[in-house]
Amino acid sequence: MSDLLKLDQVETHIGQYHILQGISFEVKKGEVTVLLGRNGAGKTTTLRTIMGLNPASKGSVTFKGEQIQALPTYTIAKKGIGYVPEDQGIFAGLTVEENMKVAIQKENEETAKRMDWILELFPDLKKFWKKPGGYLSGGQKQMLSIARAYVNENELLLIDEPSKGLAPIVVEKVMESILQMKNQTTIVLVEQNFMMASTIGDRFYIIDDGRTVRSGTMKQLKEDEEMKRKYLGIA
Amino acid sequence: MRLIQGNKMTAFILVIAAFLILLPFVYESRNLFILLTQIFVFAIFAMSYDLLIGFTGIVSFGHAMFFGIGAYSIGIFMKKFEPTMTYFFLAVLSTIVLTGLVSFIVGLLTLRLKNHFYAMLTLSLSGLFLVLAEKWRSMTYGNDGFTFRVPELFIDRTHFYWLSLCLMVAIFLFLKRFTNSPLGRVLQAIRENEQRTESLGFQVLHYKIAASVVSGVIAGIAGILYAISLRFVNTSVFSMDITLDALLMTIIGGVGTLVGAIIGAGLIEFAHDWLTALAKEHVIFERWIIFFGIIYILVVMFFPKGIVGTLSTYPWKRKKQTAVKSKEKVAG
Amino acid sequence: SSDKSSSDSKGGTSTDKKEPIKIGVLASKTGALEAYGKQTLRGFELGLDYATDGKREVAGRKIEFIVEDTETKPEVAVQKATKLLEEDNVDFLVGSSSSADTLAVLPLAEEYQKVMVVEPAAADSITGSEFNKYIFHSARNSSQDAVAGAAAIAKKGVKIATLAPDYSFGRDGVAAFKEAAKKLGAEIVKEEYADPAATDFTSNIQKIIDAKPDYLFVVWAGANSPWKQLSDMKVQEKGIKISTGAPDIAALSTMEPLIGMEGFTVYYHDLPKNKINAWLVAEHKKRFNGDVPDLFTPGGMSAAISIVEALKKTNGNADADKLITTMEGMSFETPKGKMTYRKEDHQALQSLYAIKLEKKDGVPYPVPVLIRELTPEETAPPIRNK
Amino acid sequence: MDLIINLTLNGLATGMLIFLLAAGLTLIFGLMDVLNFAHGGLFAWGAYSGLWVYQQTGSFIIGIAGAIITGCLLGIITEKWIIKPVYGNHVQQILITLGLMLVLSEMLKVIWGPNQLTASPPDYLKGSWELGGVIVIKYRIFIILVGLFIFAAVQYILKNTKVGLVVRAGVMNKEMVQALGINIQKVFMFVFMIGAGMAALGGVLLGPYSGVIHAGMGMEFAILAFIVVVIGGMGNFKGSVFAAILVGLSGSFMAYYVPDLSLAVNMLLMAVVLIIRPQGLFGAGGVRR
Amino acid sequence: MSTLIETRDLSITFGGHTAVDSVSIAVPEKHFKSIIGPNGAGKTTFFNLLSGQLTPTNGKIYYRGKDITKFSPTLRTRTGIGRSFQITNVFPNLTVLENVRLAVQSQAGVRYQMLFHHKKYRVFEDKALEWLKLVLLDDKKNSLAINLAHGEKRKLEIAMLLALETEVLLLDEPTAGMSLEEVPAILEVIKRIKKEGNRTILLIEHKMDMILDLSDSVMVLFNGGLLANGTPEEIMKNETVQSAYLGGHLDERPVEA
Ligand SMILES: Nc1ncnc2c1ncn2[C@@H]1O[C@H](COP(=O)(O)OP(=O)(O)OP(=O)(O)O)[C@@H](O)[C@H]1O
Ligand SMILES: Nc1ncnc2c1ncn2[C@@H]1O[C@H](COP(=O)(O)OP(=O)(O)OP(=O)(O)O)[C@@H](O)[C@H]1O
Ligand SMILES: [Mg+2]
Ligand SMILES: [Mg+2]
Repeated sequence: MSDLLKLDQVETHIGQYHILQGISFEVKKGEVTVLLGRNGAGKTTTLRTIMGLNPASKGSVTFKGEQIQALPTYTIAKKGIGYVPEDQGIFAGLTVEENMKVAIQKENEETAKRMDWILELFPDLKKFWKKPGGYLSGGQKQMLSIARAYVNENELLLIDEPSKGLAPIVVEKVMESILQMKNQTTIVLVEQNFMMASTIGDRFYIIDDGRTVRSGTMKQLKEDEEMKRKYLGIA
Repeated sequence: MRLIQGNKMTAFILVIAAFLILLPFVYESRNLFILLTQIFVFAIFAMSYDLLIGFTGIVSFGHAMFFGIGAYSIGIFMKKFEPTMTYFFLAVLSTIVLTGLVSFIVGLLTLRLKNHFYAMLTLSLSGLFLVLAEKWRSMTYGNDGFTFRVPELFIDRTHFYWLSLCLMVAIFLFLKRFTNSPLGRVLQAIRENEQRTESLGFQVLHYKIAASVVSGVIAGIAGILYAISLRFVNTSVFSMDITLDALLMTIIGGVGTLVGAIIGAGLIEFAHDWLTALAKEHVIFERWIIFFGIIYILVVMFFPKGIVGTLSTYPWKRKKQTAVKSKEKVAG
Repeated sequence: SSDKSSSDSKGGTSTDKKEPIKIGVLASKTGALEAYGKQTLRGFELGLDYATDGKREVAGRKIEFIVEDTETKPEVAVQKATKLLEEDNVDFLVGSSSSADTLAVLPLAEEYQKVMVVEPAAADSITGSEFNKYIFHSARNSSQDAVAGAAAIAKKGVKIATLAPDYSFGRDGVAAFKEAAKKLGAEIVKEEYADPAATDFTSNIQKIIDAKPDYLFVVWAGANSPWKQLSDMKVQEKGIKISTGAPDIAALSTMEPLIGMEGFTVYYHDLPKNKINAWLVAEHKKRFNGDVPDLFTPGGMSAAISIVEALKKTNGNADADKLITTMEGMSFETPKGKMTYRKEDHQALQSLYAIKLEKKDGVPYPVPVLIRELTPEETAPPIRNK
Repeated sequence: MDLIINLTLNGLATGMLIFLLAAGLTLIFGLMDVLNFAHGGLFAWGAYSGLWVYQQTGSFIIGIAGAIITGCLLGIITEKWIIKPVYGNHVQQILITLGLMLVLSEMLKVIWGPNQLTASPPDYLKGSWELGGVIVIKYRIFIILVGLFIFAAVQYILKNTKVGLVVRAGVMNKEMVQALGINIQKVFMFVFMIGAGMAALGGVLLGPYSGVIHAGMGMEFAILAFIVVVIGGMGNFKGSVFAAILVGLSGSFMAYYVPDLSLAVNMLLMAVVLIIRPQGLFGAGGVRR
Repeated sequence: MSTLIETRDLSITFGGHTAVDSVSIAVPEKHFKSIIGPNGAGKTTFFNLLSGQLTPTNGKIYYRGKDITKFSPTLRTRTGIGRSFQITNVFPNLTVLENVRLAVQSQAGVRYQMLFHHKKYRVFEDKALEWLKLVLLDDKKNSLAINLAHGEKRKLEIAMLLALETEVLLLDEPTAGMSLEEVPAILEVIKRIKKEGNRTILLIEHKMDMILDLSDSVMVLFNGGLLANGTPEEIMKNETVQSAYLGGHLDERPVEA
């Protein structure tokens, strides 16, 4: 399998702060790669750097063999990278429908089909279709955010803590949906819910202090008590 | 750390103030003193505005309202009665009462409104004051305005210079203390997140009204000084231009800094003086207003947080951040 | 402004020949009244040259003048006036374009005891409630305008409606007009005031039409004007004759719809037929590449002439008290004929002109054509400074 | 009756004119949330450049086109150099656009001189019809028609394309819109350009309405435009039309029936509307974060 | 134990949609109650009603037997109901320390003091710092809140609530987005407060293990209505809860926990 996405010694500054200090990892096509690490380790910043929202100051980000670290965000997104941000990024004043409309890149049958699938996945969205996004409950916002990323045909999805605020049953649904998409869409997942991460993840990277410090297959991680304790605080 | 800086700033201001107090003994360009007096007056006005925009996060387009009340109070008292200190104090008193009352009512009426709507409502209220001043001609002589005499004490412009200077420093110190008081801190919290301030147990409207009243009264005092310095008042004291002046001075200096308001007032008045002087020497400066406009644009480009705001965040905070973590580091 | 001489500013005795006489001129070089300010300034300079035969010298003393821009803002006017008085030690003030600017400066003339010649601000209060003895008003005031306006149309039995902007200028103008018109036996049937910034005058015009006057007298200043709507609403077709003061050339061009109207004017370059005006027109064209003098150019010139004439009489003595006694009642020749500073209130009595707007070939705007000159006696306003 | 019709017709026309002046601002201020104090400068430039082209070519239509092009160009330049760095920051917007306003209106004087200029409509729009006691001014009817057309056109675009949504979304969360693959900079520039073009259109139509144009006209009408946008309910086109007509009609009727308040009518109207409906006539209530 | 908070028929409707539907509960003093339910069930809205952010369309709220339905959020906080927010809600451009200091100041009742410098109240700052230490955020005390990572903001949110020292704590998903490593620490804090035994706590969470661990009782909201109310064990046995909320096709417990 080839690397769909590759980060090589990426460093990122925000203002005068040096946040990422050497992030390197590869994402294989068709896999779910999980980024782990404690609060403030730099997981979100890593995803934002890939999206070009906090451009890398050093190192390279390669997507499908092309360096994208210097491109503007919208170009990166257009290349087929979807993003579910940590804070959901709902347009509070727009209705659910309008939120989706803004997200849709191409209006075609494919999209329509995916839309049906999404509404089946999250029936709540259909219920609040004409309501402003700002009125949604925390979990519903999370669903909408995920839905917006699902609606386009993306080769790569960056998902930042999807399970946050979701009821267990919905978490399950999201996991299922990710597994369903796996063949067309590669996924980079930041997740604190270890159950979820370990169930659907194929490969993991641990980020600490802005550096990738460990990596391996999910199986290895599950078995490595030492590593789990040290970096993830799970005993 | 910010605070130490703040204290340094205060000390610096006091030194400058001392220098300015002594200045008339060694130097006597009355024109300069008139210019400086003007700066002090507008600095007071701009500081009062800063309390709203910089500390409480309220943008008002009607601040001229209070300025005008002050200016007309003194003018009418001096014209209709006697230009004596007694009436002067009565005028000051009535300014305080009127501006306090008006800002209280305006606050009650308007402060529940959100940003733009609030700004426009204040604009309309001050517009109504303008119309009132225009229409109440027996009192105000309409937009031609009227001149009046001032008490003995203020006739000498050097005296008046000192008075304005002292008042400016006093008001600066007062506002500094006010904004740093527990109450002032709550104002800043309101600026940041009104709803959260509420749920912390602070009665937001009370605070906003307090800020509005303090700001209104101080603006009224600035209006008094302004009218005395001109010995003339007309409807222009209620005009949008006056509000814009306060706005510009505050923003150029840097909102939420107080000193910025003073610096902004100084910068605008000096630039104005300088550019109009240039206009007499070079033809291209005949349209000096263009250069004035360009100054505004450049300030935004090079001092995005205003002059004081930008300078005070730039050179001091050179801290190299290395993702300070107290947790034990793990070797790769 | 480079001159830092700090010798006795009250000096200027006739023996002191070296000391130049300084005149501080306040005018709007920017702001709403920029055009007026510039006319005054041109006129003033021409006036100095005319009165001194180009030597800029009187009784052996050089005459210098320093121009300051009031920006049409009272606070700036005060600041600039103080600078002129304090720093430049001027002997005279001249100005300014706006009434508010001027009123704000008047007390300074008194405080510093310098003669101030007011030009072209027109408010009645300059020689009325705000008068002090240092003030000489070379420009005509609103009352004179009004008297002239009345003289042009008011007769026994004539019904007149007025339309004016709703602020001091308009209100004063109408008040004065009313007084003058009534004196001539006319009846004022309607007084309308409009928002000076209005875009729509329908209701005012409607009310005027309903009042069925013989004449509509309009007092107006400023760019935003009702002329177009007056013609659109066919006021003249309804038998209401419109009358107003003819403005400067730029504004005349907006009065196309009013061709044929009778009114008055302060000045138009081919109206007064006299030697000085001929000189003014010729010289103005020469200096300013063919431009003709405009509404307030002769005013600036008159102000300068009156100062020079006064100095000639005092033999170069710029002492204010001396000047005041000299100037009170003084007559002097101007492009608008002979003017006289009235002793009581220092208002310059002067001619105004009853005119008719006509289309003239080769001129892109309606031209005021003389009907008759209104003599200074005729236009003399009431004395109001007591 | 004639009186009422006269007042209504003229109030309506004035309202439509105000709408035309405010339409651009509805996009720029209402939708994009840019406190553009230079808006008056834009319509003054529209008025001057349009008049100039009209005089050069003799065609009013080409004049209007000229104004719109000038407005669009100015819009592009302004967006690129002045507005772009200050999106989302009202304080900076106030300062920088006031600076721009000074530059724009002084430049007018540099190019066309400080004097007012006469602007009259083309012959086919001159004059008026008199039907009984009702006076119908041709140019005013023209204004009403243009106003309706602009309203319909913009409403169509906002309803049938994503542009309006994208702009609103962009104002709420610029990063997210970009992360969804939209070049928001370009969209903003486009909308700003259209807004400036519409301002210029308003300006060029204003000239013949009052008969004169002058460099100060920008500031004079900008406040009116702001009033309309705010009481209409920020960025709501229907609201803007409604508010503009309300301003026009109340001006017209107040001046007739309560002349003493006519100076205060706009301010009173705004105060009353905002006290009764703090979110503007057509504004939505506040939305929870 | 006496009843501290009681709701009677509490309802709120948003334009036809009833988000909270006649919920009547009574929470005794020093009780720990958890609220669960599907997304959009009305949990946060219920909190909003208790804390005064929203006014009910129907029903009453009592605090120590006193009707507080009409109280403003401010008043409720002063009365003794403090809350944290699900969507992080802090003062973005103030430092972390100042964020908490404001809460401490409010707790101390220093509200309209405008003549003394706020530094006069040194204790406030010290106290604020203590709270920050408690939630493991003291190393970030001088950062602006806006620059915090998500999990850090959550901790700040909790610190601000704790600093208010209110009788009642409403915690809306306090640990959402907090890292695995730090959840136990926060849990520890909550447990300790519980153990101190002078607070009444209402907790909204989706983490079942946490709920089972902490709660004295659990209530389940479903479509705005009160579906069940009982001991954790009872709730876990409830069929509807199992199928509509928990699902259970995949193992919902962390593998190792
Ligand atoms: N705009 C910013 N300015 C300064 N520091 C920042 C900024 N954004 C993030 N940081 C800092 O960078 C570090 C990494 O943040 P990031 O959001 O990437 O963490 P994270 O791994 O996603 O944490 P969490 O699990 O809490 O979401 C944190 O210490 C944070 O305080
Ligand atoms: N202001 C409002 N206007 C309209 N509907 C609203 C409003 N606030 C909440 N709602 C609706 O009420 C329902 C309950 O929302 P609430 O936020 O209480 O859910 P929740 O139980 O906290 O869910 P979650 O677990 O996802 O946070 C939701 O369907 C939401 O869309
Ligand atoms: Mg994160
Ligand atoms: Mg919730």
